[in-house]
Amino acid sequence: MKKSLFTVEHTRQLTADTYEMILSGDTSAITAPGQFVNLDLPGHFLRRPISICNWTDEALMLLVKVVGEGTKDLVRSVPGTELDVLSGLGNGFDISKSGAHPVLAGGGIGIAPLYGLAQRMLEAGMEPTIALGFRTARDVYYLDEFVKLGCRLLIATEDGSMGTKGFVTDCIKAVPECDYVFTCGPLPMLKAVHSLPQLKDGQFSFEARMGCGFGACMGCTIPTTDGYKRVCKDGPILFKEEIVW
Amino acid sequence: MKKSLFTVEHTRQLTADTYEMILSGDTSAITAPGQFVNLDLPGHFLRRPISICNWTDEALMLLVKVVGEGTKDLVRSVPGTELDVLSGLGNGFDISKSGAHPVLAGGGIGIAPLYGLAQRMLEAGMEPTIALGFRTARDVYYLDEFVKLGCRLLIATEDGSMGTKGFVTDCIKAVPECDYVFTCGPLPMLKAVHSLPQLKDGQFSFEARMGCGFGACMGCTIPTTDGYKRVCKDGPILFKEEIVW
Amino acid sequence: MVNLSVNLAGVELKNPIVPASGTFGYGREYAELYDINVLGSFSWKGTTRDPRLGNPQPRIAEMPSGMLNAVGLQNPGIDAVIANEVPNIAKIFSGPVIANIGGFSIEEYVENCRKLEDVEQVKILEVNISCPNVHAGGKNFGCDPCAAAEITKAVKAVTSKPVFMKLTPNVTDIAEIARACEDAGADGICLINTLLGMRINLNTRKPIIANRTGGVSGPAVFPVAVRMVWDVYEAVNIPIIGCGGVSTAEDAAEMMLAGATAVEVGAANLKDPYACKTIVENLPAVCERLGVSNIAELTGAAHR
Amino acid sequence: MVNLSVNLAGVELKNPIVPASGTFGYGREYAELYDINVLGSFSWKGTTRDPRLGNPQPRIAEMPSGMLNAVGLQNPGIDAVIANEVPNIAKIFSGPVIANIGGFSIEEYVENCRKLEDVEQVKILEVNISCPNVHAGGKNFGCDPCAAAEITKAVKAVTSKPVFMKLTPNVTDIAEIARACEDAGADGICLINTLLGMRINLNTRKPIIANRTGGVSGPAVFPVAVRMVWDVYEAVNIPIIGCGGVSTAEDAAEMMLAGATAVEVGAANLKDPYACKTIVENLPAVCERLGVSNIAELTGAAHR
Repeated sequence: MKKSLFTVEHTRQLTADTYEMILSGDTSAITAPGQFVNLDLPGHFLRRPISICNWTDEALMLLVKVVGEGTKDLVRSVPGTELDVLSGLGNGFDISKSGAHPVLAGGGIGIAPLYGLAQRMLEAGMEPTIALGFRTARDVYYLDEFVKLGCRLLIATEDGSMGTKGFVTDCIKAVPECDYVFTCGPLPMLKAVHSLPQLKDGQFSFEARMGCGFGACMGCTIPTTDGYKRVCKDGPILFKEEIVW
Repeated sequence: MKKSLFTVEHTRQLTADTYEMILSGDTSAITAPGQFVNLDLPGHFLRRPISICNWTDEALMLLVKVVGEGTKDLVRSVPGTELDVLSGLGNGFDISKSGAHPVLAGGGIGIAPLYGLAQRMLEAGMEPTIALGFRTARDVYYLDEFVKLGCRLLIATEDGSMGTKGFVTDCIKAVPECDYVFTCGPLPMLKAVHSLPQLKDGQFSFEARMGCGFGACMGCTIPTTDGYKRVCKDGPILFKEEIVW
Repeated sequence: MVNLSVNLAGVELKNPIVPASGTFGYGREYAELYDINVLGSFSWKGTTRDPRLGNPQPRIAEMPSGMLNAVGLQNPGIDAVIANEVPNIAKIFSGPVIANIGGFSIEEYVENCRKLEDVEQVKILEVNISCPNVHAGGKNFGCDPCAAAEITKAVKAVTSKPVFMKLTPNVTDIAEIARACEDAGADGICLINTLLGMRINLNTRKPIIANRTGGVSGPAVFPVAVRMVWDVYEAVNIPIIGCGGVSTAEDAAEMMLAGATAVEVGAANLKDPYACKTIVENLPAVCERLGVSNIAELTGAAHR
Repeated sequence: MVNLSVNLAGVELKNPIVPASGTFGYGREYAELYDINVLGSFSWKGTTRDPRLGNPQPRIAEMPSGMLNAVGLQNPGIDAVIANEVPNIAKIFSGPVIANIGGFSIEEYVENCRKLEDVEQVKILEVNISCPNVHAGGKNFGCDPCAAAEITKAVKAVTSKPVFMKLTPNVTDIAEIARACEDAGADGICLINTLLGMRINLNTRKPIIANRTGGVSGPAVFPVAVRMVWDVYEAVNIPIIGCGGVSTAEDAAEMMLAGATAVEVGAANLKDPYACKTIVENLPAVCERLGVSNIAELTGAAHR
């Protein structure tokens, strides 16, 4: 983990409530996709944990969903704004654990970390299939970016306005050979993915209300088959067999 | 009183801790020199009351002394910053009450309201004498501006590094014909001026820690010969005979 | 169309927003800024039998997300208020007025309430048994269930108006005090008064406020107020006026979910004189977001 | 050259800055970030006899200038702490350690303290008799002078280490509780623990925190903490560890002026993991500004 200043370089609105933000700064503490950053926002006491979508040596890319005053202020911060950031938090995904053909399943804002994950898998010669779930076509974002990655892409919308009608799990069912998943999204989605009989194993990214984000306050601990774990420090990624619903 | 947004146009450092700020906005609520504005500063719960140095229909000029975090943030606010301002607070000076030759006596940041006051007196055909007191020559500011007004100017510094060695009261003593004073400055100075035997009457500007600035909370009331008065609403200007030390 | 009206012990308020005592004077300063008839009611400045000059300066200090005050119940006294303020209130506000009453003895509380019996506009008596910022330094009637009950009984005996007891939060068990007031006949409870606090000037090495301690108010106390309103709602069956750190319509809704029937807004008025007006204007949108057509449905909803 | 050292009941601290229990774990996470030997001491996470899983999620809520938490004393239990954490602490911190002890019965407090008797690094026992965020919901030993005294006596009987009683602020008269602890033999007082608060989620209409109530901490509680430290300093002659909302070296100095000998820093560590290090680095400049060459001179100076 590193505490340093990042500068807002660019903000782009993707949907009614979703934004892409690029911040420049020292990303050396980031070691794996699926990690998150914790942003100190003026006027808000607690930092805001945001999953890392992608990063380079000098820049950080975030996908931010506006859920409250904090995230609203964040996406409104003008280019040049300096933010105090704790970077490289959490364990992140471990791409060495899956075969060459995992499915990356994301729902809503949960697709953010899958983008950087997919890119690194491709660099590692893997061939991930990407399954993304949204409520409706209006909520769909980052499709072009995922398409550009060039891997197989499956889309599900709850109302069928784009791709498969239903949930991201319905896409995965359509890929019977898939037995390993990397997934991030709302809890009901994680549960549904977890219960897919075809899965041998997988890595699941969890969310929690956090006090500190670096393992000190025990604010975000949850029970696992391996005892209580801190979502912020021992997670946010848990392996299939650890998870207790 | 009016609540409206003002925009910081320009900030100029005058001494180690004193700044000139020009804000653009609706000044229609300002009716007299000696009134003040109450500024809402992000990150500070209470507004910051600042005496009005001068104003036009579209702009407000303030002289700000940095005394704490609030005023520090204020002088640091970059041009373009919008501030929520309560304008036209307090009674202000009444120039109809004095003869044509009053002395305007200011100490430290207390000279701020005297500038706008002097200008209006000159417009009204009066011939004020201005007496300014500082600790040392290094603390002196706004001399050129007062000189440009073209009225008689007396300076006192406690260490004698400029003008009369001593206090602003020593300047006034040097003007035996003066029997009416408009004054603003630290309490000891106001007391000293108040006790000058040559004074028939005068108007004294007071400071206080304020809750609201518009007379609602009774946070700043002080005893006077005319009962308790609110510095923010019944003041900040009190007449000589009202004052209880 | 959302119905914002609420009922406080038989008194109908057009909406639940009430400026809190001590932040609204007797309405004069705010009536110069906007038509205060948009308010559900207002609670006038704590009034005692005799005129009080209040505490020496300074009376105000700042803190993160809040302020401290030790005004010391400065007021012209009940007779002057009835003679000079009540006629003016008649000109600026046509709704029900809440009369906040202070006192330093049971006799004084009784006398003040009796004098208000024939004042038409006063529809509710808010009996302040807390005042952590007066010289008692927080030790007061409001800290003892028996004393709180005694005042309640005594006041109820001399008035036909609904009596709301305003409680101090500086106690171990505020629900116990509220129960004692209810058992003694109180028509409602108002909470919280300010938390007792202190700031010290590093340069002078002395407390900033001349009275040494002051009452803490503002957003900083909001979660403490919500918790105490929740506790009192669980303990009593009479209506609650929730007070403490409310700055927005969302805060007001949260206070109502905790158990408040009406909501007092205090320190927010001092930072923004239009705060109450803005909250009233924003309430319908908040109700629609929460899916209620009748704001009264929010009261205590978090308990169900 | 400013002397920052202070003395807590015979235990020398190189400076008065101590991370507060529950915000610093057992030091591991912070030792990864900086050499925690810059600290005067640290108070480890509240430890009970048996391992505790703590409260269900969510445990955290936000508020203006502060936060609420209801972790529920999650900890591995005293035996595991002695077996696994103490040896690690030996590697990362060479100064005196403050052991924060929780308990749900006098016997448990006694047993925990007895087990620590032979732990070299533990120089002070901080007996937490408050914990407003555990299921007791604020009602606890710390609210009753007799119970507080009883625990103090029982613990003192089984330990040779200085015993500091950590008090809850959710009481009518904290000075009375402090006096009871002093009379029962306490070597010092630590205050304040968190204020009991609640936030409600407007959309779900339920308390945000699963435990319903949580402990309020952060800058929002600072003036309440300063006032209570002031009151306790007036009431007792044993040293005080001041705690509550301290975020800067200036805050620490203010807490000392109110009567604190040492200062615990809590929520600030969670917002900025380097908060304590920064405060220690800034203390000499603050002392010079206040004209003291010996920081201990600040303790209680506002009373003189």
